[in-house]
Amino acid sequence: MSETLQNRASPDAATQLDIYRRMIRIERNDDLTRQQIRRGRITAPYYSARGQECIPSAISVLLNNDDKICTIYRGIHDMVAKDMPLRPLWAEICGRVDGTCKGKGGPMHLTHPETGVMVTTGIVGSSMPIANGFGWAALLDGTKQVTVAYFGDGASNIGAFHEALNLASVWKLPVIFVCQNNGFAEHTRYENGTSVDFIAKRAAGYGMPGYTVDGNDPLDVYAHAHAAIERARAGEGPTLLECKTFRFMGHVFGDNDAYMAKEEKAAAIEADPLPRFRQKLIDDGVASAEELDALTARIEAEVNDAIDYAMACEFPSDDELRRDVFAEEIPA
Amino acid sequence: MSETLQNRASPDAATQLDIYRRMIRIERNDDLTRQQIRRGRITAPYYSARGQECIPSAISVLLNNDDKICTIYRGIHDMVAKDMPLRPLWAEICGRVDGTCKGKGGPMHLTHPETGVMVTTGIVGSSMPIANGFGWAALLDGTKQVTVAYFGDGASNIGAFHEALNLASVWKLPVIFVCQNNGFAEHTRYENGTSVDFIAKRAAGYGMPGYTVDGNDPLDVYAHAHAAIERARAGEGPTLLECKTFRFMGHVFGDNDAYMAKEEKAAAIEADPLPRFRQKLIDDGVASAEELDALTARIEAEVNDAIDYAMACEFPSDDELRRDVFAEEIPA
Amino acid sequence: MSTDTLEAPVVETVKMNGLQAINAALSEAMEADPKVLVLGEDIADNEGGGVCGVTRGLSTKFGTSRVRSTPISEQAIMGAAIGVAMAGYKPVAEIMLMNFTTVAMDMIVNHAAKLRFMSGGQSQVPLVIRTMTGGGNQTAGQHADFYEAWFAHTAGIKVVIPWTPGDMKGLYLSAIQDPDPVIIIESVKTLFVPMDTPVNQGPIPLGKANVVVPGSDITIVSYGQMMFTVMQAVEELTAAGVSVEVVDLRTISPWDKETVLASAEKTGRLLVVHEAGRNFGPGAEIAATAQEVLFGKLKAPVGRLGAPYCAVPFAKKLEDAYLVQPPEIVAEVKRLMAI
Amino acid sequence: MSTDTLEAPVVETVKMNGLQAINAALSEAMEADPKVLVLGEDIADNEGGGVCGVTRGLSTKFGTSRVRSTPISEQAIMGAAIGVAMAGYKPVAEIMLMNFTTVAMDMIVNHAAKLRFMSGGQSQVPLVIRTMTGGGNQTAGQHADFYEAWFAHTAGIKVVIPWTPGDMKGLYLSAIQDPDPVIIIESVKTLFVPMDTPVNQGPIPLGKANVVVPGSDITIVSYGQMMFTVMQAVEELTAAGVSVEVVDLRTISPWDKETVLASAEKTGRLLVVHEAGRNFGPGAEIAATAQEVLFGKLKAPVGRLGAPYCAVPFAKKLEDAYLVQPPEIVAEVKRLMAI
Ligand SMILES: Cc1ncc(C[n+]2csc(CCOP(=O)(O)OP(=O)(O)O)c2C)c(N)n1
Ligand SMILES: Cc1ncc(C[n+]2csc(CCOP(=O)(O)OP(=O)(O)O)c2C)c(N)n1
Ligand SMILES: [Mg+2]
Ligand SMILES: [Mg+2]
Repeated sequence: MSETLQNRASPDAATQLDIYRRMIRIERNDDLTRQQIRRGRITAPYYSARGQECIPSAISVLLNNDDKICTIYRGIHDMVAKDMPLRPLWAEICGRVDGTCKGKGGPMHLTHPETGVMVTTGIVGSSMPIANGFGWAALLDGTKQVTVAYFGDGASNIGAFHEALNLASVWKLPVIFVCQNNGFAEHTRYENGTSVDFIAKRAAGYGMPGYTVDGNDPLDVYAHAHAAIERARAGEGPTLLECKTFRFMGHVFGDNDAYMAKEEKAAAIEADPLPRFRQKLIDDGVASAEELDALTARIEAEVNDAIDYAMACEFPSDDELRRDVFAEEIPA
Repeated sequence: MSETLQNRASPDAATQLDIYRRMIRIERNDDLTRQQIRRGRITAPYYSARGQECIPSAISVLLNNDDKICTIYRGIHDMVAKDMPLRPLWAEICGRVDGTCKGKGGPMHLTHPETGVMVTTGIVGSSMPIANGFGWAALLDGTKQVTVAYFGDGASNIGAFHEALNLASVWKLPVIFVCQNNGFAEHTRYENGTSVDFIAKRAAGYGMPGYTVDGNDPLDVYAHAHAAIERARAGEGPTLLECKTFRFMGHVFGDNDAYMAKEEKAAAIEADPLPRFRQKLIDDGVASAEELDALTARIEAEVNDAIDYAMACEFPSDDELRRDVFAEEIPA
Repeated sequence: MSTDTLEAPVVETVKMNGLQAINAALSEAMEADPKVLVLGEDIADNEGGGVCGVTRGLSTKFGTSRVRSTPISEQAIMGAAIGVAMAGYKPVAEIMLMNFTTVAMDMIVNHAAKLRFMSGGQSQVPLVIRTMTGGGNQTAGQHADFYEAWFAHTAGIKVVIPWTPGDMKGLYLSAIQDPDPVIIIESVKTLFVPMDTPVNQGPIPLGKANVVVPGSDITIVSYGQMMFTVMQAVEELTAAGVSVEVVDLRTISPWDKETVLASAEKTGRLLVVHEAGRNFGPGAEIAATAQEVLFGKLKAPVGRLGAPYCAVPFAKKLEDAYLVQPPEIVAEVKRLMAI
Repeated sequence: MSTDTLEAPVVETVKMNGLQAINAALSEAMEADPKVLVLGEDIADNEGGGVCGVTRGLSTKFGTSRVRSTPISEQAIMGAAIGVAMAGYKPVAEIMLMNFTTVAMDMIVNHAAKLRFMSGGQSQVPLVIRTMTGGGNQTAGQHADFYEAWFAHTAGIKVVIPWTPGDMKGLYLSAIQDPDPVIIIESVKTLFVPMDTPVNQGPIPLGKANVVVPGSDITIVSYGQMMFTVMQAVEELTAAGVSVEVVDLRTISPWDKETVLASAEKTGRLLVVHEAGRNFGPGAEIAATAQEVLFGKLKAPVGRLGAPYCAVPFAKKLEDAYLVQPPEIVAEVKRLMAI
């Protein structure tokens, strides 16, 4: 488990509710995305993060709007947790000109600087070196902004991870490296690709703190993210957080999971963090079942509105191929 | 310092003498190389390893002829320690057709499979991923062959290092990763590029043993190399050895060392491992001063013979540009 | 469509797609030669036998020491493949998609392609790099590029882009036994489209183009999945009375100058069509060579069609506009023929 | 040689080499714009101010937070440069030698060049990549390649290869203020050869070629250190009574079609000479474009001279044979002119 965190911050009731709100927003958005794909209304590769909601939700409540994230193809949950508006998000997934990327990037390259969603990459590991650049900018600007680099367990075995963590540590950059360890890299089990039992242990090789976190426990993620973000804002440098979780829907939509043991998956789904956290909020009197149901309904309405909006948007004109290649439009 | 080695093997008198022989062979070859460059008889970038003789010498006495090494631009000492014949080596440095690479590769790409010198790369870090391939071949062939991948301290910060060590560990490859930590990467001090105090600590991130070794002490290098090679031959997998040393002649021939403190360099040269080891051999009665002088004379004669041989060789014909691109010669 | 050159006798065929063809090639090669190895991400059966199933069954049949799944470490994959090849094996190393070759370019370009030359012939790297790419599935900017021009410009590595399943099998059989590095770029479309394939397709020599359709008015040179588009255009052109000779290049480097130039000289017109970008693309080399060798012998300038100067877009509508379509080919042919 | 286009008035010049010119450009740019940053291996003064001293003095003058030495981590260098550029800075990131761009190709190609397009214009990457290369110093197979063709084929990044110190300064000043990624490839020779350079050389627009010598019999297009070789050949040709028009391309992508084609149309003959490999090289695009636009207007096929298909060899004798030499250019010109 590498290091154990000393003084653990814990979220107050309002913050816990905010974490839950983000988790539900992710879950509803994911569920309805898969529904739209099944209905053939969206045609695009989709990498569901169902099961991983806790991680970006408990982190995002600690981030300001101008804090930044760099994420990956499996990153829509990270964006939704960062409160990226759903209408332009959906318009993009639907390849419409009103999409955040005018339909040019699609789900794997969603970008929305206004909410701090700076880069979404389809290349394993590449969110990390770029996140360092935003960290450097924060130092130059003298702000207390932090940047979160999200990546997977498999990505911890590629060169970009190593170079990025080393540079971030030498330069004391305000970057938090968040590994969402769901136990699989496409179809490869963690231990068949990774030489260390806990990715967090690698932090020691970069002289930075590293923690293995229960990625399905919002309070554990919150406590560790709080420490990492404080450290970054204080100018003390980066932290590596390994958040252990599970992806319920396999690697990509349509994945038949042949490579994983049925029981393993069943057990994970059995331990679904969402209903568990919901029950905790009710038990602790943070919110009533009715209030939470109302919240869910509101969010579902928001997602459906975004879908309807997106489906009604125009497709981009072919001239878009000549735009945004360079600042100056390429002549026809 | 990361781990400390438990049972340390120590070389017998004959082996100590053999280590010394290789060190002197490296030192004489290096000295005469720089002399030839000063005299304008060789024109090529030259990366002297003066000061690093101990490392490959104490390792090579533990290697069989068919064990392999993959090294770097600063690697002639590794080859000389592996007993690569000097005539083809010099012919290559002189760009002659009788050179080991027909004059096509030069000092940065010297290759000599008969003595196990498989690859010499000019790209920082690239000796490591390729070394894994030879390790895999040894497993497939069922031999007990090992491969040593030599690299520098600066190379421990590049992606190839990370990917290679992770794969070697997951596949339990018979590869020994030997970092010759001379404290500088070109003009950059260790601590300005490297985020961890001891590179050997990174081994823990790959689930392999890692040791920081006194690279200027033949007995310390021998003990650790012995353990690593035994482990590899026993099929238990790779080891990372960080051998701390110093390069007396700067990065490349002509380097004015402006970036290092004069005292630092003076102190290192003061502690030159060669005379120290020579004195130890005499004190321990392993050999007399006369015997060691005679050895040095024999080696110097061997180097001079190689130089004369090389200078007398022909230059390659221009047709060589069409040869060895592919197995089949490219038509004129 | 038969994959044999015109002279060859018509042979018995079966319906097979690219996945099956490559799987058969790898299986036969491993069966016949114990030195043949396969490595890459998710390629063993425990990991599903490859993301598309190309390598399915191989690890079960030949063992996981010869068919190894790897971490997501393309530099380590290529490095291991290079080393094991230098040690006498014949590895087939998969880089899942062509855009991911960008993280392994040092190993491919500075090492695999150069070690034989830099070592004066002492080192041999009989390596096959498998990779896949191609537009049409809305995978957007980082998953569909054709970068064969980079590798064709790099001395020491051969570049193959098969179109039909039969060619895939035949070219793989040759590439695996080739003593030098070969990168085979698989077109996504071909992997899933069943086509008539010769029963027990044997090796097809590298560097030989295939005259798929004989014609007399104009020569169209293309390769990979773009051949599907070309064939559609040719149907329309034939109907319009234009006699098109279609040459499937198959090997991009070294390319079959003899066949291409002979055809262009015969028809007097040449159009090169590829999915790769038009600017500084593979078509430029073919056009530059043709204008030199056939100076004064061509009735029209050599035409080139390729992707516009931008990244591969996501929206289906944009992706369709990005990819060369049959009408563009028809129009370009008519322009070159001044009809 | 003046670096101004012919129309421009003759200006006062000083002797300066490439190192001094680039250093002056970086210094002036950093002075004028606090957003300009420099990063790379060994570039700060504590590390000697760059392996060749190009960045000497900058960290002392502007501080190590704006002028940062980095670990040997090209992916991390490019990543940091891309991120900081997206955050509104104007980084000049050094990749010491062109062969080392191979370890950063993902960052350059999949990210720097594509982020603006993939984000629908939300992301901007005003980044300059500095790198150096070129044969002539026996650095052999992994330290001297010209791979500009790769980047010219990649949409979204501009490619500049200056020859004279004056052009280096002027093109750097423009590239640093350009809103998009630009890779500037410095020729080793130019860095050390003092040449007449306009006093206070200002920005020179990207994408504009320079007619260095006017002529009427044939046009030679070249760039970078190969221009030295071309100028030697031109002397000889002039002495032999051949009137050569010499065009220094300066920007490879986007390249100055107007100037090149106008010159070729005027002289009726075109020869492209570069140090990069001839096969699938930059010359192919120029030749392919010329044969199309000037079909029937050229007196001879477009000629191309470039490196042979092999790695850069070590032995001086072989390196000389590998690099295009003046006699080859003279012979090719005479061949094209049939004299
Ligand atoms: C450099 C590179 N290699 C391979 C791939 C193909 N690929 C896409 S996702 C993936 C698995 C990544 O696993 P992990 O990092 O654990 O993230 P997860 O998908 O589990 O969230 C792979 C191999 C890629 N996109 N980039
Ligand atoms: C990928 C790459 N980047 C940069 C260089 C330039 N370079 C050559 S040697 C060197 C320093 C390497 O330092 P280290 O690894 O400590 O080895 P040493 O030279 O000290 O033996 C650098 C940066 C290179 N050859 N390859
Ligand atoms: Mg995973
Ligand atoms: Mg060093």
